Amino acid sequence: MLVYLLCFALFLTGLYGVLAQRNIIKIVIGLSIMEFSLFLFMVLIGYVRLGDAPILVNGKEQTVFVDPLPQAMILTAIVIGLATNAMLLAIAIRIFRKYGTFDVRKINHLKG
Amino acid sequence: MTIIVKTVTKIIVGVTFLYGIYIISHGHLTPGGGFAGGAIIAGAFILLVLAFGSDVLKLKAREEGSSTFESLAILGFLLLSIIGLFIGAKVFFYNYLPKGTVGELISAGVIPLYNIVVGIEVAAALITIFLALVIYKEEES
Amino acid sequence: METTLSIIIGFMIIGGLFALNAKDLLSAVISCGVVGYGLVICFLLLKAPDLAIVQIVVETVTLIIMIAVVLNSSREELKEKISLKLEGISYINTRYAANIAVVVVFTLLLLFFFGESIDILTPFGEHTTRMSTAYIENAANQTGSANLVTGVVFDFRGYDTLGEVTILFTAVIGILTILRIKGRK
Amino acid sequence: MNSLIPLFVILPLAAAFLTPLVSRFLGFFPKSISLLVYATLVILSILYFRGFGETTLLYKAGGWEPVNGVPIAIYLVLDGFSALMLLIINFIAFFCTLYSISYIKKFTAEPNFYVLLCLMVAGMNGVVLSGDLFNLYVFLEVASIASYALVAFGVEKEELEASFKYQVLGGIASLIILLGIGLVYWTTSTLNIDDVSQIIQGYSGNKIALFIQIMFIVGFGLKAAMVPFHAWLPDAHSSAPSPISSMLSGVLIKAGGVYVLIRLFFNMFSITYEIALTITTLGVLSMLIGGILAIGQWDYKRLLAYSSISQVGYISIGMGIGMMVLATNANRDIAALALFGGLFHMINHAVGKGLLFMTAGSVEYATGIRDLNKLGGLIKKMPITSSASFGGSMSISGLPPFSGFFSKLVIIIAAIQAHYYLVAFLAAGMSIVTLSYFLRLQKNLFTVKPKSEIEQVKEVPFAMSFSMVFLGVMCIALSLLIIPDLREAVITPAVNALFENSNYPVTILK
Repeated sequence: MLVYLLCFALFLTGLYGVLAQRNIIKIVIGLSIMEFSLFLFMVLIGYVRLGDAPILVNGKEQTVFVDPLPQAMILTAIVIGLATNAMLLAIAIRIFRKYGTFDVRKINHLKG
Repeated sequence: MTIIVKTVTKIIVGVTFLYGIYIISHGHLTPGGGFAGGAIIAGAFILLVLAFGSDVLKLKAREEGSSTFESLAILGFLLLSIIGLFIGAKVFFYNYLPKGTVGELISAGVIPLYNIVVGIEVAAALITIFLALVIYKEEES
Repeated sequence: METTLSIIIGFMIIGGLFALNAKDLLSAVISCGVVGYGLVICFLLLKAPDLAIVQIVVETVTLIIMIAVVLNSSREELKEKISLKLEGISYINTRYAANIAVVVVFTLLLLFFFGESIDILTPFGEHTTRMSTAYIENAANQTGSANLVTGVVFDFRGYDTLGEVTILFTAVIGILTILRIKGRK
Repeated sequence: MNSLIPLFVILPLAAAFLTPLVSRFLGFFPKSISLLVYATLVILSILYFRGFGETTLLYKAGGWEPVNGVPIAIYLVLDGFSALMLLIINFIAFFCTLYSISYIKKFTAEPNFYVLLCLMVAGMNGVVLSGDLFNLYVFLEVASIASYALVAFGVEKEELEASFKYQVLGGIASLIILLGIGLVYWTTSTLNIDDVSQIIQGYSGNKIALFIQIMFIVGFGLKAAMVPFHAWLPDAHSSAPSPISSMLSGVLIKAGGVYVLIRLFFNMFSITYEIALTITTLGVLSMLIGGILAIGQWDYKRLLAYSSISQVGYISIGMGIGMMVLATNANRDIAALALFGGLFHMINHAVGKGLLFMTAGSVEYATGIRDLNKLGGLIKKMPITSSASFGGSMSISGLPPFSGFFSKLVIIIAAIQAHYYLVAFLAAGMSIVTLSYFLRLQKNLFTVKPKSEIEQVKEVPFAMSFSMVFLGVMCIALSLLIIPDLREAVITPAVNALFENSNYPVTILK
């Protein structure tokens, strides 16, 4: 169970980054770290001790496989994460051109 | 970039491209598939841009070309899944081609086709994203 | 196995903390990349080669894009402290404190429920399958794909994959929209 | 009908994928195809009500039958509740597109606008139809990412900042939802909503079910902008182009937040009193704080955005009271009444708030001003806009001939019947507060003497005024839904689909 605890610790590290940092790039980094921890979490769930990678090889006896479903889900989630990161970076570079800074405190024109 | 980088890039890019195509076409047999292969092809292209500098290549035209490719590929994906509505069990995402023998290159029905389409889509998408960020810098400053 | 994994995740946490506290944005981005590559090793240890390949390539591309963004803009880092000094008087930074409090509350919540329900959750490595039993037993015969993950991604859950490529398409259109020079005529 | 279910996702997606290719040659293609798609989908969802009022339709994507009673692939589920949501989504989307034809001419890159709107609608339709947790997450992300890009469509300082804020909070919400889905998979090893519900009922005493529920409340509460999680909404909804604000406020926060909460808590988890109380408390808080903050706003669209928070509170109160009554095993009729009120208010708010954001867009289109202090006297210059705005405001604040009155009345009656007098009192009180800030809005917009800057103002083009007039008429016409016959046909199937004796589980495992 220690692995799961460490995985949650990674998640919280990312959450701390997103909430406490004031730099746009660091907020993006925090979100990526949260994503990483969740990918790891899902794959950890699907692991079966002494299991094989879920790929059939000719001439090999049927063995225990790890669960392929979380892997398929994470394959999807990695690409979603890439898309969100790219969108955030596009906004970030646009904000930098407009304001000349990455500091969230200095670009606070809206209140609410 | 220096001449060494350019020469090495010329050699490596071809190999990387081939590797990407290999990963895509063997997606249903070995680890990898459309996503990994497409990203590798995009990586090869990004290497090219980084080594030869962005001003040599006609980036604006390339960006439009890659986004067209992307639309075509994703339409192909949708079309492949819609064909299932008319053949066989007549459901969305039905695997309507013959399955073949497990472990051969031409097997698994539509899955290799999906892999190819997704590979093109991912490669085109990543190239477009990269180029859009590069071109943006050029025009602003 | 568990020890190796724990050590790698420990390094990932250290890398993440360093990334969040680095003075220089470039080193922050690179240490974030280190966390991503650590994830690749974890995937390999957990018998997920498909994910390892995708993650290593995607991580590289993201890293290149992030470094490009940072190099094109600024590498300056701005610190926030718990107490501010304005005109000689020191304030407590309420927003920072509130955000830290949220993180602490979330931590306690997570730990509490983890401790309460530890007997129901299956321990590491003893996962029992329910939905994926069918995938493991006869996916290869039904989909014809030797790689079970590909079989699941493109056949059993092909509809998810449609959503996924749609997200990539959306992101590309969105980025092309956001990076227009002029928004209004 | 059964084989037509995937069309709800295929058609908007196909329109979105075709547009970038075709729009280079045919300039009119994007608008016409989007209008065509939404009209078709509205007709399809009406067909469901005419033919299959009470049945649950199931579509097995890929044609995979359950193995040993365990569903192994993604199933799409269409029952009364999903059909109601589909009708609202595509109806509002149709009028937003019609409205945008004139409105969006001020912006560059018009085709991208229609593409993103189509993708957003496809994502919401996917969320509503999905019977699988991870699939739901994927389509929620499609809708969210499209909306992030649409909020930043104007690429000015404020829009970019609002979009960034929205993306960060939306990203946290998505990740927390993913954590919840991971926990569900850890506990049950399955993802199908119905299969999960059968297993998780056995764990209902255990803390893990409670924890998953908390994760989902936080995640979807962020998407629905309930009060402790509302920080992004006023910025995002007021910075977006006006038709998009209509979509975001009218539909997205409901399809992506409230719908999923209702669906999961009624059809997946076993209802507990604590969770029901939490949801009602969040609803009351949203209603109070959103309404009070709206009083202080002098920006037309920000006022409407805060009002959205308040009205989402009403919907969650209806849902929460229904859950509380079911959890305490009291009269089921009261629970049905409360849910009916909540869903009815959801429809009214979608139409009314969609209309109000459109009028805000019209005022901005004609005058270029959003500050209420600088406006005035528009009733002579823009008669259609001002009457539409009046209708929308009165419907939201709940004046008798308009539909909002009946839905709020039903919620309050249900609260009284269930003996939650405080909730009923607060709901009635907030209705007056709502009326006060909308009356101030009307006064500032239309009756005060016109300022010099806006003397040359003309009424907006036909496409914009037509959508406003149609939605304004709907604001009154929707009150017909209180008549028992119509209610039986439209809302009762949705309410029945949510109760545990519904056929939601039964059909899947056959």
